[in-house]
Amino acid sequence: ACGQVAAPAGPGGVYTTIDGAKQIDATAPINPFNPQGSTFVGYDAMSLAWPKNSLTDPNQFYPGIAQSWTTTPGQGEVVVHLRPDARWSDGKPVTSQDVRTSIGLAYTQGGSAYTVNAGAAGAAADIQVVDAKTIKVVQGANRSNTFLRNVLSTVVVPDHVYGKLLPAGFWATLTAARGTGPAADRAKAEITGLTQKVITFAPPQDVSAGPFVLERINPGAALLRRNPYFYDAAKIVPDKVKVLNYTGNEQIWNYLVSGKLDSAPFTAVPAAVMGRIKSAPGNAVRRGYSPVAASMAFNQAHKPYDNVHVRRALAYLIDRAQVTKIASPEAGTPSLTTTGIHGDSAKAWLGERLATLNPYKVDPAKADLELKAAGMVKRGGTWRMPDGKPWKVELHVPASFSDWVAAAKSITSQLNDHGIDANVTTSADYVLYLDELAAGKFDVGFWLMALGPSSYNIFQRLYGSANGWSLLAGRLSHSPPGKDGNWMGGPEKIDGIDPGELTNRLNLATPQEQKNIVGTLATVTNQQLPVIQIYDYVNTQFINTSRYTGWPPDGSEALRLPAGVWMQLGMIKKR
Amino acid sequence: MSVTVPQTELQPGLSGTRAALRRNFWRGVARVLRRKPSRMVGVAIVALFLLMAAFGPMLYPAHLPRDNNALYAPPSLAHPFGTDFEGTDVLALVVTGARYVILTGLVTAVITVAAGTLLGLLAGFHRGRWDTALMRLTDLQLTIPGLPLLLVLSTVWKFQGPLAMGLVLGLLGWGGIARAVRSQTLSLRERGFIEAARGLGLSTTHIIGRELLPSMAPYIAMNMLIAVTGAIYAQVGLFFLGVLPFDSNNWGVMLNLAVFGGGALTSAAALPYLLAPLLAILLLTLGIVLVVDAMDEIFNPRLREE
Amino acid sequence: MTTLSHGPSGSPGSHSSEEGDLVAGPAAPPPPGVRVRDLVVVYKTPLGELPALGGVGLTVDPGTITGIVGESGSGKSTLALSLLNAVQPPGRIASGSVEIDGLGDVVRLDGDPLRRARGRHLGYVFQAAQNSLNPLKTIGKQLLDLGRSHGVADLAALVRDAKDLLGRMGLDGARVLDSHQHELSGGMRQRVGIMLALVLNARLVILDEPTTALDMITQATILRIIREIHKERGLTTLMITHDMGVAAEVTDHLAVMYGGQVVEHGRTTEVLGSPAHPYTQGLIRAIPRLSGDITKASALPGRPPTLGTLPKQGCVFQERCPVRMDVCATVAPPPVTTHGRTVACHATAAAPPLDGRKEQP
Amino acid sequence: MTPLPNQRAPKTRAVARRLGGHVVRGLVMIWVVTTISFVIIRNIPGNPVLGQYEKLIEKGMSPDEAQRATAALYGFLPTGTLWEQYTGYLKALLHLDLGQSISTPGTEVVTLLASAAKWTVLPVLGGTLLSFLLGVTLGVYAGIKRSGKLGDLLSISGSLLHGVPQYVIGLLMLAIFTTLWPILPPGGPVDVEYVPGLNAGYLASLVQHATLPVLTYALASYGGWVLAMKSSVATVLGDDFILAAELRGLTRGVLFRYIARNAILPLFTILALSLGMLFGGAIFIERIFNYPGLGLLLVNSIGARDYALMGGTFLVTTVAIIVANIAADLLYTVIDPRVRTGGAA
Amino acid sequence: MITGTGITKTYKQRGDVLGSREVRALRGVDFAVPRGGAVSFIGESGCGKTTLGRIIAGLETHDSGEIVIDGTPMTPLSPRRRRPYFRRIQLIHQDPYSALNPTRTIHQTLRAPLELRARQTGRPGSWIDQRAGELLSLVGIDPGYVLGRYPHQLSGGMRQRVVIARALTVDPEMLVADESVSMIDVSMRLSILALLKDLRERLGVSLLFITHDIATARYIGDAGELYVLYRGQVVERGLTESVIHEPVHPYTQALLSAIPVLHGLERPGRERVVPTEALDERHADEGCLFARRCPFRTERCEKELPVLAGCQDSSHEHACFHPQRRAVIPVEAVA
Ligand SMILES: Nc1ncnc2c1ncn2[C@@H]1O[C@H](COP(=O)(O)OP(=O)(O)OP(=O)(O)O)[C@@H](O)[C@H]1O
Ligand SMILES: Nc1ncnc2c1ncn2[C@@H]1O[C@H](COP(=O)(O)OP(=O)(O)OP(=O)(O)O)[C@@H](O)[C@H]1O
Ligand SMILES: [Mg+2]
Ligand SMILES: [Mg+2]
Repeated sequence: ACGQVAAPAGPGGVYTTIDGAKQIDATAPINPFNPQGSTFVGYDAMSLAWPKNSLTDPNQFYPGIAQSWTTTPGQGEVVVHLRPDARWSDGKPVTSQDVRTSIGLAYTQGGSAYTVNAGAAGAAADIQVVDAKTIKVVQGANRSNTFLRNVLSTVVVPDHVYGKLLPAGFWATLTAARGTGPAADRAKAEITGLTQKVITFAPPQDVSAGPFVLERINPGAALLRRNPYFYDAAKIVPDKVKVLNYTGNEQIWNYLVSGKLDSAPFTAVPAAVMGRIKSAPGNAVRRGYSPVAASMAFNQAHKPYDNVHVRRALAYLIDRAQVTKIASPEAGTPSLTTTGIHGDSAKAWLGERLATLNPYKVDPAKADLELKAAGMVKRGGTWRMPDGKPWKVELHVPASFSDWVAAAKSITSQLNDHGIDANVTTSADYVLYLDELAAGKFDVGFWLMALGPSSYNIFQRLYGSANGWSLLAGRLSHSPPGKDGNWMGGPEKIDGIDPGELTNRLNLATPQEQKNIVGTLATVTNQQLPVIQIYDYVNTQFINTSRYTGWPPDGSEALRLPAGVWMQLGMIKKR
Repeated sequence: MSVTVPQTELQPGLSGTRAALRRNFWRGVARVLRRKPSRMVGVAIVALFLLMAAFGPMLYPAHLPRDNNALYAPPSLAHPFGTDFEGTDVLALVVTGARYVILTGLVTAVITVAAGTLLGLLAGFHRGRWDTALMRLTDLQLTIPGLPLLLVLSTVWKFQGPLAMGLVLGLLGWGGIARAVRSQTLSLRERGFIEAARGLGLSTTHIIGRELLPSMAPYIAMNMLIAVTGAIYAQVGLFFLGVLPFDSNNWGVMLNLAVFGGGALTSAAALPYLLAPLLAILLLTLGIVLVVDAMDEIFNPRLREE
Repeated sequence: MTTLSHGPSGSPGSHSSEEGDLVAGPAAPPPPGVRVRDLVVVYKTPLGELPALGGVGLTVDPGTITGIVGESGSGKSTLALSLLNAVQPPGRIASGSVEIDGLGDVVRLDGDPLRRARGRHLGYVFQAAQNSLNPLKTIGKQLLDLGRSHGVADLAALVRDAKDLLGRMGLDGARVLDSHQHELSGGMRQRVGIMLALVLNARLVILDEPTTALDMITQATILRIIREIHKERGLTTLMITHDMGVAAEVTDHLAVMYGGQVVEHGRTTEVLGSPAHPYTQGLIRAIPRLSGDITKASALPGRPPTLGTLPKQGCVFQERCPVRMDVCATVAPPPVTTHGRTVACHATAAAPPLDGRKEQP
Repeated sequence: MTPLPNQRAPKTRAVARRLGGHVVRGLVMIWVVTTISFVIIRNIPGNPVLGQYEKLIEKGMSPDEAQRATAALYGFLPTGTLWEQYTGYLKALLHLDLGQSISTPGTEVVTLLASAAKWTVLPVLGGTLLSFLLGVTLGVYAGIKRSGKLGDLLSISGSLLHGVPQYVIGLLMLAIFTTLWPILPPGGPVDVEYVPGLNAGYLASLVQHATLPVLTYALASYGGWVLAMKSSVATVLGDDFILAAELRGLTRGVLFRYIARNAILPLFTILALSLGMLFGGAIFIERIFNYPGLGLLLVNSIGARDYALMGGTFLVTTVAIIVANIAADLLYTVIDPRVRTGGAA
Repeated sequence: MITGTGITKTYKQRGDVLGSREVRALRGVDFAVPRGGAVSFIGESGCGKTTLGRIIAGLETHDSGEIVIDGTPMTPLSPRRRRPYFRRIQLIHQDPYSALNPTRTIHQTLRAPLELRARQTGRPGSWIDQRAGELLSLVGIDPGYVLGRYPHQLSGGMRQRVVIARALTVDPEMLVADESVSMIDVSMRLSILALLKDLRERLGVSLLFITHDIATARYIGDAGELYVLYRGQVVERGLTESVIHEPVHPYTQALLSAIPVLHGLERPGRERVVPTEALDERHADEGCLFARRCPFRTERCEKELPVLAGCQDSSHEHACFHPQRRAVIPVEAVA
């Protein structure tokens, strides 16, 4: 746009975007195993396949390096067929050996499918190269229904670059590590000992199987050029991709307002800024499902939040529509209920049952009743604790999340209107916030939840380690409030059911079973309100149609994927 | 031979009562201010902010009213600086937010000046080993980069409220004053009147409190004002960066919410929300600049008269 | 610093120049005379504009050394600066004229002509200890700055002249030119100041308290140098001091200032030997002396005037005067010149004149 | 009393001795600051791994992927008791080894610092020199025309700009030049499309991106220079040698040089000091303009609880200040002849 | 009342780029000031007059030698115990402006030591203001006029009187006047000198008068002793009139020769002595300290250090190998 020198690019042009998941660090190695690594998912970092943003099924994928895959029922074996024409940017073909090496490297990093803990749910037991383009991964005895997802998410790196990182006897060591006894422990140690070596490995240049390959990087941006060997090169339109760095959302807003970005990932945007973005030529918004919700979580070990009536009373007092309007008008919808599930997928999971759940519509009268039921007393227009001591709702949020700050302000204002003394306290940063939250320092704080599509992930946020349930060596245990990060401090059993137990079962359950469990947990959650779900996020992305067309439509399952994947799927066309 | 008393030196004089002195001082101050109208303006501005800090929150209900239908309303008669994200009057936010900011500034200034002056006086007056030790400490304080340290500290230490905030800012800021006061003390020490006081056997407290300090008063007062502004800016800046936890409204929080929450730099809607605290800071700066200009004359009896 | 080969200095005027090399050649113009007429200089103060010089009249004969003595605040420096039309703000010359031979009325000069007159025609020497030299530059560089500012074509010759002058004053010229100000002692700096005032052949030299900050022995040396250089170069010299002794040691003529007025002016020996103005008399009586009856010394009563305390009308000295008359409070005494001696005092005028004749200035 | 050229030889020795003293004191100071910062930094609450995990979740990554991406970080957390960590840190420091970054695992802190320092130096030097030149020039005017309208205007505006915090100026600049009148890029160091090196495109882009940070620096520090220069000029104007020079009939040009040179002398010391200070004080500007210098590095390292990086950034800032102090001191002995040869008279 | 023997003081100048440099300010000075007596120190700039004065007033410590006040040696006493002795000796500073605190009125300035005094002697509070008035009257100024004023509102002479009054608040037995009139206007100088003289006569305080102006020393201490200091050494000492009229040390003679002659009233002395070189601190410490500048030096002078001793043809002591009386001071001109 203004003041910029004309882009020195060919007919395909430069595609400018932002990688929301990382801050660009020009000194980081070009290595996808490095959390800061200078590789960009979907552009020069490829996985076997790309997850669809399904409402309920985590195992739906678009093909990536894997052209297709088959799985036995119960996901005991996954057979992956690689693209016959997949090649690295140096011209070498992508083979099963590359995948095997990548899996080997993944073992050094740990992870759900590739863990040396033989007993862990969903761990792979064997990796077999069937032929140059076919590879089979066998799941261990302790099955998980996310195994396929984990296998297909494998990031593939070239064996001829990374292979040397795996010592000669690596696979034998891996086998040994699956056993028990001192020899196995030694083998385990040997594998985890490789972790750092793999992370810090810095190849001299990018070798990519994706549509692009890294050309240059500086602290402000990374420049990728088209990979001529990419299997679907014909689908890839831009000659170059520029990934801009950012340190705050307001920078993305600025880029968007100046019409510079061809697409941008989800970004919280104030209404007024949205107006300006939309008014920039070519800018458009794509909205889709985003499996995240913001909630207000209670520490039930603190009085009076141990009392469900108090929590319900608060739920009756908060006008979620108003909060959403103030905090996240463009990227949020007020939560209908507190099912623990994002509104969109809740419909899919619960169907009719959703309507039967109490929506906690704003109702001060009911709130008063609930408060009275909890023994709270109202004096001089202000609610107090049952013993007459003052009651102050201290709502904690991290200062860096501006929408949460605004939401919390709005909530406290509403509570103040109803005679409940409330105010917002921020924490300096998110890391600190999490630390203090986990240490049980807060009564009430904001919490991210409803992380779909895996039903386990959804409820793990409510009935996982934050609420005392943890999986140790495949066995579920519960710690009392205040111990081992249990800051929610809810009861272990509610009306005879153990929500942690049920949540854990979601991992292994068949789809039908899952549906039942989800139903139970949603109901319990909505009644017990360990959190009050405030708004469900809407995946609001931005595109600019003045240089390219063919964007995924609203609600597309591809929306949460990087633009590099859209290109692979043949979506982005030259205008 | 008798002492000759020159007749002309005998003039009807005034009696040296304290009240008269004080009256003279204030009359002198008034005269200094009147000499340049800009100084009056400065005093008026500073007084306005002090009043705002003292009584501002009393002008409004404890919980500021909001208008759900006027989020980020543009400036109007009812809302001269518009409204914020919740529909609260921005002017009210500026007025009620002044207390936190100015209180911090004052606390910081008091600590900075008290610590700096005390240590500087001690070092300059006792020289020798005391001096060396204190000056090393001062060097250290001046060497440690302040803002970075504050950033780090803000995560370790919860600055709960303006007092704690002021304490920390004060502890990070006394070095400059200490060094300057020391060198002033060293030079004043050599002045005849300090030496005379020692020769007369006057106590150290008297010498420091009555002879040294008043001579440094303009300097200290000036530093105090500068420390106030410095603290206000540092604090507002930290809130703006979002590294300070907050639990109530103040200018820095407004800046932060306007820029990072409201997109004031990207769209004009939240601009008044951003500009109001910025204007408050500018105005306060102007006021203090103008007052500092008069400070030297106020404290110097020679410049005060006529 | 090397010795000056002279023995004890003689009485004024008794010097003869052994080394005649620096004596102005036959082509050199005669030394200029100075005629100050009704000079009023005012300073702007919070009380309004106050006169530091209240209508000074002074005639300096060419080729003389004239001393101007007076207490602090009597307007000596102001008068000296007026001769160069260089009264510093907040002061200004309100009226009057300063006629200098060869330059005309300097009060009317400004801009480049004024700048050129300074340094070339008028040399000014500052008090010693106050630094009149740029601390960052060597003396030599400052000399070159001076030369360039006045368009001297032959800078080498200028340097040569400077070295000669310094040598004449007992200094190692080359070494001094190569030094910074802080490397020189007070006496040396003062000599450098004199050199810079003279090196462009200025013929009227004004020295403002040239020895105040120096110790006794150095002061004696500098005074002798002033005397000798004055003689050798054929200058008109004005020396300002508050020390009657210093003035007496070197000057031919002496003007006594009080409260912005010249109250007495005449030959030094005469003014000292038979002071006519009560102020001069008091001043001389207040000097403790090395010989004679010490108890004869007595203080002048009252305190020296400042701009604010000067009487608005009448004689400036009236408040301290032992022979005050009624007329003194209302009428300012006009200066009366008798036999080359000017006195401004009603009492003296009324008393039997020192000499029969009277003449108006 | 007499000039002493023979004293110039021992002078270099004396300067060397003085430098030696400074260096020793500086090293002790560095050790103290290192220790203090170590203690503080290691007491910062917050778990970098958990923080990273939740941040990825917030960005929309699935919990499994986030888990995978952060698990590796555990290997980079410091281990051992605080004392062991401390002695280890000091030992490594002696070898100029600042350790490995946690947030960018496997990258040496030194590498990160070097790459960030580059970007801090550019605007700091540019901005400071710009403001110094401008401020000093106008300061001479303000000093000479002290009692005039222009002088008043210059000093009041100087005081105001000096008083207003950097971020206010930065925010206003950003609002004006990238939003209201978008002629400059809103952030970043240089457009990545250009091959780094001495080519026109790269340099132009470099200048474009640096303009706003440099201007903000310049504006924010300009006032200070005006004020300092003004008061320095006022002092020099009071010195007799200026009047003496005027009375010797020196031209206005020479007089101006006399005034300016003498007045600027003390400012050089401040200049050296402020250059050192700016290494740590660039935070606001770098944050506002997304300029990847040391300040931004520090902010990011705190956010990521990257202990090693935080310690490193802190150290660099401190060393810069100490070096600047020494430089200022030595500079003074070099440029001021009065100090150079020792006040003999 | 106070005697000193072998007082030495060496300053180490630090902070110099050239490292430390020693200045031997005093090199073994003996002196005695009798009760009610008047003693003057004269000498060139930098010869150590001020240093000696400050040591005597207890404001500076000396390196070696002994000071005895009223028979009590000071060296064994702790600084605390010394203080009451030295309080009897008050210094009058050279610069009456810096000697008064510009931020305090004269009343405040006088009150502080008087309050202390009242507390020590158990006098009532009303005594303080009364005494302040008395003292001001004693030094010849109108208390009513002066009390409420700040120092800058007074003339130099008045300020110096206030300084003297302040010194008198503690009823000192001795005043040390260090160049006390050099910054005061010519016309007022004498009145201050007269005041000091008068105080000595009326109150019996001893006077130590430090000056470079010998004529004022003569005025103040016509019956007292005169010490001539040169580079930290007493080179000549004797009754004031005797030293002035019959100087034997060439340095004393040079000092006296340098005094300007009031032509018209006086004629210069016949045998005026002009030193051959200016004072240089770096001159060798070997032999007679004045040798380098002395027109009468011999080889012996450059090797041996003469000590202060009496001599047969003079009534006073001197430190010179070639003592000779010379007529150097100006003589009264016959009218
Ligand atoms: N800048 C100024 N502003 C106001 N008044 C001034 C200024 N300079 C001089 N005066 C006044 O003018 C009068 C004459 O001053 P001037 O300096 O000429 O006296 P002087 O005889 O040289 O005194 P001194 O012996 O102290 O140098 C004094 O009363 C002084 O207060
Ligand atoms: N505090 C000090 N530090 C270092 N040297 C000093 C100090 N005080 C005095 N001196 C040196 O000691 C010597 C004697 O100084 P002193 O002040 O006693 O001389 P003085 O006779 O009073 O001189 P003046 O006539 O200039 O006042 C001088 O060379 C001086 O430089
Ligand atoms: Mg003068
Ligand atoms: Mg002295």
